[in-house]
Amino acid sequence: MKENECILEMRNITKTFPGVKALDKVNFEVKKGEVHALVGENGAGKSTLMKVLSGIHSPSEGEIIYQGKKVEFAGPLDAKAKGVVLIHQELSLVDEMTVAENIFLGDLPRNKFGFIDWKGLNKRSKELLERLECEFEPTELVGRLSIARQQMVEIARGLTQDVNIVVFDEPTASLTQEEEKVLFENINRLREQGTAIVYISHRLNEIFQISDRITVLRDGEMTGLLNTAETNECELTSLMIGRDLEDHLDFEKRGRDEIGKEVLKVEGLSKDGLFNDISFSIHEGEVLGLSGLVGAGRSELAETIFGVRKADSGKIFLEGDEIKVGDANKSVDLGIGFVPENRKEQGLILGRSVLDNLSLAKIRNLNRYGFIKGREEKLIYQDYQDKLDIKTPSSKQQVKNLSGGNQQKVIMAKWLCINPKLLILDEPTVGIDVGTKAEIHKLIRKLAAAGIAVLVISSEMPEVMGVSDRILTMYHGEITGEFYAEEATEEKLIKGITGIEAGACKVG
Amino acid sequence: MKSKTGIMKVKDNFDIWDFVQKNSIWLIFVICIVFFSIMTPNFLRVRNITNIFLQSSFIGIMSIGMTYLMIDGNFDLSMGSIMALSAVLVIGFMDYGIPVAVLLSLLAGSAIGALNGLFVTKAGINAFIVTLGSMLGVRGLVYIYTGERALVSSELAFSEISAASVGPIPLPVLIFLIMLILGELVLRYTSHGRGCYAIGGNYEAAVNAGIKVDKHIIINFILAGFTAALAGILMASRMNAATPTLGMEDHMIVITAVVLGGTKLDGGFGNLIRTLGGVLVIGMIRNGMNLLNVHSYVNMLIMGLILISVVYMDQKFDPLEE
Amino acid sequence: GSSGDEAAPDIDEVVIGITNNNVGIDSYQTTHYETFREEAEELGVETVRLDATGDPALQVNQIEDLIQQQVDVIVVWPVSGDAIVPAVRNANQQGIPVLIANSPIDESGFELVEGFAGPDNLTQGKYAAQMMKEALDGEGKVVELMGLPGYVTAHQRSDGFNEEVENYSGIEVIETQPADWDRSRAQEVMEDFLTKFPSGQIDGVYAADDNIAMGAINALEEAGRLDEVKITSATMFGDGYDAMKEGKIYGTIYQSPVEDARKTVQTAVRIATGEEVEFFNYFDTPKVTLDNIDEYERPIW
Amino acid sequence: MGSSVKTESNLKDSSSKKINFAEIIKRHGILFVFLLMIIGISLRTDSFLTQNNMLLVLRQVSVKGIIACGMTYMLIGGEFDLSVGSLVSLTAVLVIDFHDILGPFAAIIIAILAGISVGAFNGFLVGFLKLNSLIVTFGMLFVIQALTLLYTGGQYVSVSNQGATWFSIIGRGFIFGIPIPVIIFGIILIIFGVVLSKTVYGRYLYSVGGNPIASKFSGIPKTYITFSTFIITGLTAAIGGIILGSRLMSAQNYLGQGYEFDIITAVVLGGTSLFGGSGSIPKTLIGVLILGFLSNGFIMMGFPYYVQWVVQWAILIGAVWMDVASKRGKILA
Ligand SMILES: Nc1ncnc2c1ncn2[C@@H]1O[C@H](COP(=O)(O)OP(=O)(O)OP(=O)(O)O)[C@@H](O)[C@H]1O
Ligand SMILES: Nc1ncnc2c1ncn2[C@@H]1O[C@H](COP(=O)(O)OP(=O)(O)OP(=O)(O)O)[C@@H](O)[C@H]1O
Ligand SMILES: [Mg+2]
Ligand SMILES: [Mg+2]
Repeated sequence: MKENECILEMRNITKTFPGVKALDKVNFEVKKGEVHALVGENGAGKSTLMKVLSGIHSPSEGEIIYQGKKVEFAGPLDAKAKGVVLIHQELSLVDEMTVAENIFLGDLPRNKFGFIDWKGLNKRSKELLERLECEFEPTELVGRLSIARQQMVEIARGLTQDVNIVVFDEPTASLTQEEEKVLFENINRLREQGTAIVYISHRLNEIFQISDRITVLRDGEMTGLLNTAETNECELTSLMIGRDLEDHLDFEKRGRDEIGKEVLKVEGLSKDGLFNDISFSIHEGEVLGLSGLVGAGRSELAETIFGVRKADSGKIFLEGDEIKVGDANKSVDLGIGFVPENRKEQGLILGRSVLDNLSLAKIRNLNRYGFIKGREEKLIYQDYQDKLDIKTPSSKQQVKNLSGGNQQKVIMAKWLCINPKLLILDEPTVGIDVGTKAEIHKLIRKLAAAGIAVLVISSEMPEVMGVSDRILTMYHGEITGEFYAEEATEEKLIKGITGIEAGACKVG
Repeated sequence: MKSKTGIMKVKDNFDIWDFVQKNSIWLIFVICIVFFSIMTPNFLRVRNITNIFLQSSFIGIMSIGMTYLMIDGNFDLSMGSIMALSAVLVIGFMDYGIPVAVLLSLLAGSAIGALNGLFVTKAGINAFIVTLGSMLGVRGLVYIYTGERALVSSELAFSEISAASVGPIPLPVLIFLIMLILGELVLRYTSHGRGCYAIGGNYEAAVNAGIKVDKHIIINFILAGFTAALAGILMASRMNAATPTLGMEDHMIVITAVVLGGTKLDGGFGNLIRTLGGVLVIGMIRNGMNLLNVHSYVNMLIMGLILISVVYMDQKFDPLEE
Repeated sequence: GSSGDEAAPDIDEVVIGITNNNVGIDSYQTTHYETFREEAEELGVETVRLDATGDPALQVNQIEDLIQQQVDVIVVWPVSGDAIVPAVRNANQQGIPVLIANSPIDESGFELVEGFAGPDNLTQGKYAAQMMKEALDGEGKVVELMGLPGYVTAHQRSDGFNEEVENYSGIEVIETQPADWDRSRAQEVMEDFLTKFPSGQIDGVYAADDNIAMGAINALEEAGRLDEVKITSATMFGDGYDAMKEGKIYGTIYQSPVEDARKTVQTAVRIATGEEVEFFNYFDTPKVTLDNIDEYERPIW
Repeated sequence: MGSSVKTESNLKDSSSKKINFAEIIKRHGILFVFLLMIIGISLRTDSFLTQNNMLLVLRQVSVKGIIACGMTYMLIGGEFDLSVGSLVSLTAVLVIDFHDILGPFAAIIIAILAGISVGAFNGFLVGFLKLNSLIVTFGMLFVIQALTLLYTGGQYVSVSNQGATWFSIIGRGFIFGIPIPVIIFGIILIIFGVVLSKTVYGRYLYSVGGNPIASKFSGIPKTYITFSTFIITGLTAAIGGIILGSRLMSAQNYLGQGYEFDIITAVVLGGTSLFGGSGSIPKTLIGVLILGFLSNGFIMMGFPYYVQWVVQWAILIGAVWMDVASKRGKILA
């Protein structure tokens, strides 16, 4: 195996969509046995570049050289057959089928009679799962696995055959730290076998931990090709966002004695199987962080507070008045906003326009006798498009055509424009680039400064610690700890979220 | 949104409700038998049971095609019309000999199925609209072809196909059961079968995994057309004639039977053994209500209510919790 | 009940099974259905009444079910006169006598059944044609509104009418459309006819029953062309009776579902108790025009 | 943005292409075929393109058109209602039967209440119990039909003294030469069109149909929106039943049977998606007119209605085929 041999070269790739130039003369190369990170802001064109590679999109200009030959893959399957595998962040699994079937879906091993070879199938899957250190059986139904485990199935599927290049598009967004570690081990193993890895992520610490080289994209252009060892976060971010990034997470926090009026109070909220006896409160102008591992039940708790889920028992008070649990419509009237975890499924009406989505919560107050006040709606739209810098060609653009980060901003805007008293943010920065992320963090603090009570759910420890005045840890459906910003350390939080000494620091 | 079992929920001890849900169709089956045999003494006679099987076999044959289709997340409203078309064709072409006539009408049924499949897959039009179009269109063809009249077969041998029996089992029943078993094997042990589950379970995942989704769906539409044609031919043989109004409501009865059997309306789950249960229950109810002399309006009311309760069950039933 | 080989049962042991065509599709069949029950109760015989809802295949099943129950006689109101032949043969083999009601069985089935009881639809169509000739003085263009395609009754009435019209050189059927026994459908079709054929081009309307005639009348009245057109129909309903009195319908046929059902039950009972019956048991379906309408009561159907 | 929208995977890619095909067919193909058809028919029959005939078709489609407005809401909201045909017969029977007992005004109120109640029941099953609307309303089709039959005993009901009531005006009257059913249809078109495009309710309807989950997560009372579409559709069915009853001055259970399929075909032909979240009232008007002119044209040409079924099928196939062929440069890629 020759060192430094370029297995893939993408030259001068340009890709235009109607109204958008997603990629502009991008050069990208990958060598055998390297982990090549691809970074950039939301909408920079990372996913698009990979889709061009695998043949989902054909490039408007440019060529792809793979193993020394000019190629154009017909699609991901063709690419996979020729050794280039793309692993999406989005799960693409059949819930009703077993893990083994899902891994070999589309290529189930058959015996000599043409029937499916169930034994062989399960055996091969088992081997694969063992290699990935997964602790579940090939015969389990995928629908019953946790999201993180499903993600592992997705990864296993990419590795059923010998591959030359594996592309991971934001693989860790829903993985636990433990699983992330296993994933990295696997990546390293692949690298040692000479496989090239393309690794897309917004988490810079991961990039530095795993990658050999980094290609940076900004607004569809390539702004840098770096050796990881020779660069640092500062340089990287300035290449990504085109300016220097100040250490933005260093906010002024409120202390124990500065808290304002109580906005939300939750008392003994329980839901069988999801969370148990949850009590806490949030105050005016306070950012409360809720930290926990995937599956801790934070999202369900948030959904219950907002009212899209019902609880078995417990009470919720808003500004001292008890509110009916399980009525989201009422919650919006009362001024509770909720940015859910899953943008596409829970946050957006993908087929409708940016304008429609942005004003969806507000229009209940934007009408006379039921008729929407079109001009005011438009004004609000412009206001928030401006404030949050939402990149869209027009207000009529279908929201599904925006990049992930801009979609997230639309959802934020949807809630900000109702002037909420309480804003719940569930993983507000998942899949969002550092620049936008910093903006969102600043925004959160600004909202708090304006007197809004903010509940932030995040799996990213620095994020929670960075923005919150106070942090709750959650483990297995129970609250295991409460820390003020000044006393919170990563160590303490980890104890809380992993259940070590659970109960020892439990709050009432 | 995916519903997932929570982490704290452990299911190890026997749960009656769980068991009931898992086996609902067979429980209904038993209840039906008990109810009708108490209500009418004739119900459990061997001849009546053969009768129920015979009557059910036509709906049953069609339900095989429909099960495949519904597992992959589609359905076919045109099956009743295809059945009528093949019935009139098989009689219309009787002069060329039975084998030719039978082959031809099987071909015609499959061709319409293929057409349905092509439009659902290649043009991306919803199965509801595509098969609604062909439901009416094919029925129109039948009227035009027959000049609105019934066609009668001159060939007595043809009517013996349906009348024949192997041992005590009438030929249509035998055909039904053999196809059912074969169909179930294919569902379980071939890539076509597993492909259907994958497509119905998660269409996008199936495409991403390189399953030739269109091919499988078209095959299933052809199968639906084929089974409808087969049922039509057997029906024509049974009546030694074919009327243009044949099978007007059959597509819905077939869908009801399949859903009653527990095949999920949105695909990804179900099998033919369950469908057999659904078919037999519908057959028993139709037969039993005849024996019970239920007023025809009430009969209609009961069928409507059954349909609604079937959907209620479908909604409550989550295969992942099995 | 008992099977056919045994000695004929007494009248109070008789069980009659009937499979109807499509109860509820029109008031004729509904009245028939009810009268059938009443008459049977009157005579003290038991009945099993099924309805094929217009589905020939279902009717075959129902005949099998009736054989199953070993009724003493099976009455079939055929959805299709052809499709029931094998099932009737089956009944025949099981020794259960079959009586055909209202619409005929295909000729190939004649030897398998005891007889037929009901109206003569072919003749009704002919009568309607004769009255049309009278109304138009032997000269004119006629549109025909048929019943539901695929049903024997609809076709027989149409056939009768057209066969008879063949004999009249002056009368021409210029258009035929199905109206499905449905008033609103008939009205729509008539409206379209009226635009297609401007004033003076339609002289007569033949409606397969009064239901259809009423739809046609609605359309004609609205177009202000009722005066130009003579209407004949093939079964009188209550509404049609009133319309005739107002001079809107020229001629129709008095066909009573009550009489039809009674005749059927009586014939069936005679068969069950072993009496010999004639093969055709037509009941009288006379012509009705304004001249003789007062001889009849207003139909309750 | 006209051309194809590519998203995360090749599959979404191809499915969105499909949606696009369908959209183009719906936008242009059908209209094109429609025009051809009108030209074809008018070449064959002189009376087709006359003002009288146009008015006639408008009146003939008005009942189905009114219900189609309700059905448009239904489909945009992502549900189906197959029970409208039966509901037409039920409400027609009620309005006629109560006409002689309580007078026309009360009878109309009763029919409307009946329509709304049945709609509410459907809405309860689908909105609150979350049952599959396609099958549930198909079941309801039988239930309502059976109830109508039990109510009438299968007999015709008629208004006894037709001359003595204003009731027939609704179905038969004219204002300025325009049939009143057409005027009612027009008013309903406008109201429904405006509500859909200009009000919060309309916006919510699109959201609920477009993404029910995200709607819930935006605090939109999805259940009630779904519930309301059934009530609205029930209401339009009742209005349809009343007009039909008034036109015929009599009613029977057979009335309106099979309307559901015609109406859904019309709405979809117009271009409203069966998947929810898109569609509009003007589109529905086009679809309704296509069906109305087809059916009128076929009678004009002297074909029985079932020939129209075949042609309708062929139009659907033809329009799609044309589009697929032109898109891919060859037939059946
Ligand atoms: N099918 C499409 N139609 C129109 N524009 C598109 C399409 N796909 C992507 N784009 C645009 O191309 C640009 C690049 O998007 P891409 O998804 O590649 O960004 P990304 O770098 O992966 O961002 P993120 O980190 O948010 O996922 C964005 O402006 C996006 O709006
Ligand atoms: N052990 C498990 N078995 C099945 N499903 C699980 C399990 N753990 C978590 N899930 C599912 O995974 C998803 C994420 O879990 P949940 O929302 O409770 O966690 P969270 O604390 O909000 O974490 P995050 O928001 O980071 O995903 C939920 O849909 C949950 O039902
Ligand atoms: Mg991306
Ligand atoms: Mg979560």
